[in-house]
Amino acid sequence: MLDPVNISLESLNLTTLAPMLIPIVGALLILVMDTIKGGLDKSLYVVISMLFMGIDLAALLSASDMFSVAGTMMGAFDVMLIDGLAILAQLIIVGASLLFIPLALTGKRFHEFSYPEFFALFLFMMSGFQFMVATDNLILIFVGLETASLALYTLIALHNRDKSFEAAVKYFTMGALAAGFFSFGSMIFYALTGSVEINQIATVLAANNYADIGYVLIGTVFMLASLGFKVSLVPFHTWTPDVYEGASAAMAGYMSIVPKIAGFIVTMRLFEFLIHSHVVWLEYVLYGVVVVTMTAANMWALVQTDVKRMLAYSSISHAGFVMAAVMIGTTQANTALFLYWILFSFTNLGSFSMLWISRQKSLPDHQSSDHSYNKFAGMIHTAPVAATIMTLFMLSLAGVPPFALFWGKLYMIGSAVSAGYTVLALIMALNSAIAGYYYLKLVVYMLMKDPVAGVSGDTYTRNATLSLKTVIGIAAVGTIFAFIAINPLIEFITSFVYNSGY
Amino acid sequence: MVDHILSILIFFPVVAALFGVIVHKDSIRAYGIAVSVIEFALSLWLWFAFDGQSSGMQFMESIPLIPAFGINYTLGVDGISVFIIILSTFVTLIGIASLGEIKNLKNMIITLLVLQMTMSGVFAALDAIIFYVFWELSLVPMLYIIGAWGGPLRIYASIKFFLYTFAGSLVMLVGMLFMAYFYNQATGEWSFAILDWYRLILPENLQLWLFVAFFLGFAIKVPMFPFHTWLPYAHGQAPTIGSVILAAILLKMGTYAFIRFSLPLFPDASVFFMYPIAVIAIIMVIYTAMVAYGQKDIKQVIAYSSISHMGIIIIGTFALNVEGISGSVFLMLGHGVVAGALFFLVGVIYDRRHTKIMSEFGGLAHSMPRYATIFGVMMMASVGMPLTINFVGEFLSLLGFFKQSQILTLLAGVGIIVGAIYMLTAYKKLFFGEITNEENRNLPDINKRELVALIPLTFLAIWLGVYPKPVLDPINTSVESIVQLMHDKAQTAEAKRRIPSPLSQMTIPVSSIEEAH
Amino acid sequence: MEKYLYIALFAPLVSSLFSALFTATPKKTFTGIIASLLIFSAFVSSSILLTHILGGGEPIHVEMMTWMATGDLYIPFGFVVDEISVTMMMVVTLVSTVVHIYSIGYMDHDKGFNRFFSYLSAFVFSMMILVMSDNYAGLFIGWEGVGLCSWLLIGFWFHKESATWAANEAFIMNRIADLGMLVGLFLIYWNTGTLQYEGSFAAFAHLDTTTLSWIGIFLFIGAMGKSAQFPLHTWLADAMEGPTPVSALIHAATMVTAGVYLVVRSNELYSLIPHVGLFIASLGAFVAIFAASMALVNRDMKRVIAYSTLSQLGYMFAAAGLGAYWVALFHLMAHAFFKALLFLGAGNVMHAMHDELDPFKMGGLKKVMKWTYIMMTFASVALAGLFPLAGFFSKDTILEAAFAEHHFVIYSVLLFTAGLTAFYSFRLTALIFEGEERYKLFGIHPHEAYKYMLVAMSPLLILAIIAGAFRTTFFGMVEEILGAMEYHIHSHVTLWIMTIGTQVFVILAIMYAYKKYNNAKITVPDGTSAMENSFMYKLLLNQYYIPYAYEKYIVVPYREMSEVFWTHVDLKIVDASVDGIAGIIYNTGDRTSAMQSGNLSTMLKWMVAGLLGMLSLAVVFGLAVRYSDEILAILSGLGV
Amino acid sequence: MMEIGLNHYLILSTILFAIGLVGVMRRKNLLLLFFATEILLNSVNIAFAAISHYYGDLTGQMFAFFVIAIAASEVAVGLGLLIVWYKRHGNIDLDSLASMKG
Repeated sequence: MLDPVNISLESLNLTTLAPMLIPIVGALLILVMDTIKGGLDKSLYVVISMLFMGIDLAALLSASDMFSVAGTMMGAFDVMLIDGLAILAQLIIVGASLLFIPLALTGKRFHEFSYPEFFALFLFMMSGFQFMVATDNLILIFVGLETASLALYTLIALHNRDKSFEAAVKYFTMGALAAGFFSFGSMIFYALTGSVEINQIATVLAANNYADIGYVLIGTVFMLASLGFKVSLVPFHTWTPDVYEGASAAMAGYMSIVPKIAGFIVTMRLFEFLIHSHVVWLEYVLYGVVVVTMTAANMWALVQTDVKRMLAYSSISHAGFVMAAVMIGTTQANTALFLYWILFSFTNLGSFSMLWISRQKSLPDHQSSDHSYNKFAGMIHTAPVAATIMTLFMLSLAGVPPFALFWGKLYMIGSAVSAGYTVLALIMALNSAIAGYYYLKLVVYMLMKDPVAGVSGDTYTRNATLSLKTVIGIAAVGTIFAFIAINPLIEFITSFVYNSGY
Repeated sequence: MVDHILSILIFFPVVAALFGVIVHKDSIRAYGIAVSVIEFALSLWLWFAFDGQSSGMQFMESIPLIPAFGINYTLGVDGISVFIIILSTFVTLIGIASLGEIKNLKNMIITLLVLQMTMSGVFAALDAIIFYVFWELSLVPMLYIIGAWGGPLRIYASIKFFLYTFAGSLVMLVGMLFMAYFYNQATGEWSFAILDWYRLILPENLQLWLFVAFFLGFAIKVPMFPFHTWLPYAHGQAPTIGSVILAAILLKMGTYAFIRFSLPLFPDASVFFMYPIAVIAIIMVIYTAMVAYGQKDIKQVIAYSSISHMGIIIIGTFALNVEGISGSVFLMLGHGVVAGALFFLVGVIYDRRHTKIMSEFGGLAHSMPRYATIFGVMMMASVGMPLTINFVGEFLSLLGFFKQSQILTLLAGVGIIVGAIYMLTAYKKLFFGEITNEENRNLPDINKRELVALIPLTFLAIWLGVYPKPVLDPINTSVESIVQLMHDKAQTAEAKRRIPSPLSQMTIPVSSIEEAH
Repeated sequence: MEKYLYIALFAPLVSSLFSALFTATPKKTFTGIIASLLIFSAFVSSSILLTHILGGGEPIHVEMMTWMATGDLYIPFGFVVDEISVTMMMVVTLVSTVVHIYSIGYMDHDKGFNRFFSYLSAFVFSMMILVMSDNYAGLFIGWEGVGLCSWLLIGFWFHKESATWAANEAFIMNRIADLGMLVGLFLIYWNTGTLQYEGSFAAFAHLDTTTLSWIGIFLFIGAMGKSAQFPLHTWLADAMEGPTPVSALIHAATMVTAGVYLVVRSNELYSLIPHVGLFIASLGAFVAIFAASMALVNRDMKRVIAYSTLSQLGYMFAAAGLGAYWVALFHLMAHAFFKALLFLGAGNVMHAMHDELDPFKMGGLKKVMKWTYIMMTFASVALAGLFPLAGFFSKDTILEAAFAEHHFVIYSVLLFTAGLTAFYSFRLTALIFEGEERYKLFGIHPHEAYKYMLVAMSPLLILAIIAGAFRTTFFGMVEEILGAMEYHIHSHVTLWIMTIGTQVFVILAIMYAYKKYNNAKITVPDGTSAMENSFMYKLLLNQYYIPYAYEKYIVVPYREMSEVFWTHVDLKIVDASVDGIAGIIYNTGDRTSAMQSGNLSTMLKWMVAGLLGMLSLAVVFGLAVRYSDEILAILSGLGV
Repeated sequence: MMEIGLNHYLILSTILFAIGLVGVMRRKNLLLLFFATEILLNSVNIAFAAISHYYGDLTGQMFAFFVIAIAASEVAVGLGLLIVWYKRHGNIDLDSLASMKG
């Protein structure tokens, strides 16, 4: 007879699991409610989702309290790893989701929101991302990643347009390939070290002094390819513009933030120990990838005719920018990564929401695509407030002070300078200048062109409701008054990042 | 309240602009004038409360903004910045007061008030990042002014203006971050405070690199050859008010920044780069004057003349002695008044004829004698006639640089010749001769609203030319302390020699020889 | 006394501003009268100051207020009335009073009557600043101020293309010289620490000669422009486009002599650098003969007088360059009187002839214009330097000085020029006043000028006649400040021979001129006579082709270069490279965006390609690490 | 008779992975493309199982199980999308998925 396995509940440390479990509970609840009584209004599900996110947030905050007292926690057979990165990333994930969900309460009716499954899937996806960031076990990362991704594919497809299906299929196929890369990469590390836990891998590799550097590199390549796909680094970015275009604007905004932060956390966990162990190859390759991602994506964004595609390319470029932090790998750089991403999420969600509220059912003659630039011509005359807010978001994205993203860029470039990457800092600065052009192009259309005859102001706000306006308002306020929050943010993030050993 | 006068000066216009959104568009002009009068009065109060004898920063305010990264909201003015602030409020006031009937007047006035904030902010900021914030932010209203009210090429011009400056200043931002990093290395603290940076002595090769980084940002703003090509487009396309403020204030940000940052932070690099920059400045002076001569559009003439004058300002700045730097600061004011007025004047005929091509005119002195007179006065001020404001600055700038290089000064001095050539030729084309184009015969002479702008500028141009002392004295006091700082910080013997200490007695050969006798 | 100083200085300013009030209104005679009265009051004040100085009074020095002060530089608005400046003040205020009154008549029918007086008085004010300033910077204010007024007045009839062109030419030419002057100022400041006359003069003594020479040269370049010395002389003849009273006041009596004043004022500098002085003298002598030669054939009455002015300025520089500063100043004064008279007379003629300037189209005017005839003849005699008129005393002294200093070349040139002067002066009077009444062919009915204009001219007439008598007084006054150099030829015989010889030479020239031009056969030249087709005649008439050369080799290339700079360099190189960089970035984006073909298969291939690319890099790197020792060995074998 | 060692499994896995990659790149039919991705994932499973056995550690096999599970759910989602696409367009050709580009 086998001995009964005795594991005390404390050692499982289930509190570490709480933040991930809460959305799952919420999702299940929604599904159950729908089975009991179908045809409930979407607002109910929105509120329920928000409720659970609120609880999730509370759980995270208590976890962060515990972290600041006790430091890094392990749990659930040491699979869960709640350190500063995990908490910060989860905060961003939950925060962005909180801003996203109210966007479902549109003025017009949209297919996807009438399904309760949408909200359930959304909550599953959240939980998947939360798992992904809160572990250093490659298996769990893989599982979290795929849970989230599969839900995401479905969410995109639920938008129920031809383009959304196309986007979902493309994303799905490439995602499957990336999953293959990830598992292959994990396999190599497992083969080399006999472990799938990142800190174990690091220990073993350090112990044998990177004897099999060639294989380490090959494993790294597969990991980089897979994670590069997730955070859309060139040349693994090709899905991004198409998927963003196909998905609803709100979903695109969400996708530009949450999946990527999850991806960045994994890259930080996996690559920074390699870089710190002087795997210079990785540093060079990352350097190259970062520069190419920033620059090339910027150049492609220049030539776009559709604002949404432009924003897609721009978020690729931003991802490249942030990836630089991973490469630099200092505490300041990692802090900058989080700071940047928090500020970016406000601004980018805001600008995608602006597109979202101007979503049209049919395409007028003068537009070549749903969000083509000329749709916004002369917006200042017909919808001055909306135009001003959109201008604000564009300026912030371009890095014009004192708006939110400027501070992120400042700190990011500052961290590059402090770590001795002066050339990289210059490249980042110049790329910001190039990026100025395409953001400005929208500003130019809005402020300086004459409106197309017969276009009235409500073109831009026909989808707006109070909740959408609130989200945009929060984003706008966050963008303008970011400078107040920078200092507490930096201090908060730095302590978390530093105490996690990054 | 006087302790916070700078913050009030900065944020009053923008708060007023926000409230301006509520004001009905028929009354917005009165509102704009009222706000700018108050703003101007506040700036006069600043002058009144300013102690011209003190060389340090005054009305300092400091609020921690991002202490974790050493960024504080620090303000303060000295003799160098205080007058540019006053000039900016003044130009905004007369600019708003003289605004013609344009479309979207309300947007224009709100934009101008926002622009006013950024202008006060740049010159009052004593923290590099705060400086940078206002510096960049000033681009936005200007972009809107050029792009929304400009000529046919307005969009090209405004984007070019924005991106060019933006690119340059981002490089400058990297420089600032490096500076802060170096400060951090040296002291263990993060700080972007300019006054803290002043205390740093940087190794010479580091100075060179940082100088170049800052230089790019400033040079594009000034604009210096060969980074100047955005300016003719911006001026050519901008509406009158845009050109006026651009020429009068925004360009001064670059030259001001040279004095505030480059010189005291990098004295050795300043000496190292003195000759190359002087050569660039000379190219600006002569080459752009010649280009101005080749123009067909009167506004382009004035635009290129601005570049030419900025060359003299740069020369004065890099004289690295009290005479030259004081002169260049004064010339900033002078050029602000004069170029501003000239752009106003061009606007006057543009309003009447909707063309700026000189060959369309001729003989305007017959139909618009008063206009011709004011134009004449301003033209003479522009070519540096003594007893006008520009002469003081040009004279001192060139005088200062003469100490550093006689040949180069001689070349820069050619500016007074070529300047006269394009200006007189343009004046002749516009005003002299018989009226050839019948449309010009019955043009109404300058009207009251336009006089509101031009009379004060004319008065200033002459008053400060005859009696510059009230302005020159405080400038001199502050410049002396900067030069002293540079002298103390200079490391190489060359730099020590090139930057004379203003506090030690000037060595006049007379005294030394008499003692020897 | 200071009060008179201020009256002398500011009365013209008040006058100018007062007249300026009425510029926009139609002609008001009282502006002219009040302006004249105010200038007259300046004249009276100057006279009082003169008597003060003559009476052995201390020079008056006032410092009104600070102008510029920064660093070690301190420039006040300071004014000094000493022997030199009071002389200039007298000349300036006297001639300008006369010209003001004269102009009331001359500008009678002009629309811009009030404007004219405003400009004219402004000129007087600038000139007063120029001569009264106690420092170089103040002098420079006046220097530029007179340039500005000269621009305004030459271009007074701004509807005329030629007038405005001439105005611009004058201004720009002067600017070229002003740059030299400015550099001179800078040199003075950085070498002596001050721009005050007193301080800098005191310091000059301790400076090395090279520095002093440079200062002297640059200051003189300034003087060359204002006094229209070769090669900056072309503007003066063109400046005759202005109204004739302007020519009389600015381009004969006062402004153009500012250069001489500068050299005289800086005598302490120039006396230290005689080699520069010699150059000045030589250039002066050259200009004297050069200008006189052009006057010989010119067919424009005013231009002839202008060349004569130029020639006389050459005399002054010759004197000043040789160290005879007081002689230069004396000739300046005497010349102001008779040259202004000559111009004003020419103005009368022009009025009478309806602005006709060609003396060949006149003739026989003495019958209708008796007083003008008398005045112009006396002025010409004075100009020719016949005893006992003013010109004799001043010009003869210059010749004596040249002789006494043993500069015989200069002396002979100047002597020869004296003959030329006599010739062209009387060529002019003969053509205008004597002979047939050729004007009748052109249907002109000449008339004498207003009485009061003639009365106004009379002081000049008197002074042109008697000014020579002041020679000793003048010498007594200025000897202390300008050096007590009384030039005496050692042998009395030589002196007499020289004097009489000169007189005879001059008289012969006059007689030749009368013989040639006072006869009935004179007709309006039509370009057919042998003389007109001779090389020399053409050369002289075309002013040695210098204006053409300037036009062709300076003005046109400058214009073309400007055009090229703009259209090719600025637009096609500088701007195009900026746009080109932007274009490259944009086009790269445009071309490479094709990689986003939208085809899923391609996208997957890109992913795999990225993977394989990095894999190969990894393999290369891995191999390189594994075989690093071998690679290093090979590399060192290759000598890297 | 050759002894079958770990390396052989790894090589087999790699070969299968390469085949999968080629399939992913070459296939124009969406369904076949999905098969290729399945090959990719399953090639890794072989390696995981082998390595797990080699180390005597169950983690690798656990990973393999998870991969299988994920592959299964992927197929579910993928086929769902594929069916919708087929309903709308009547084909499952990769080249028809190109309405967005640039």
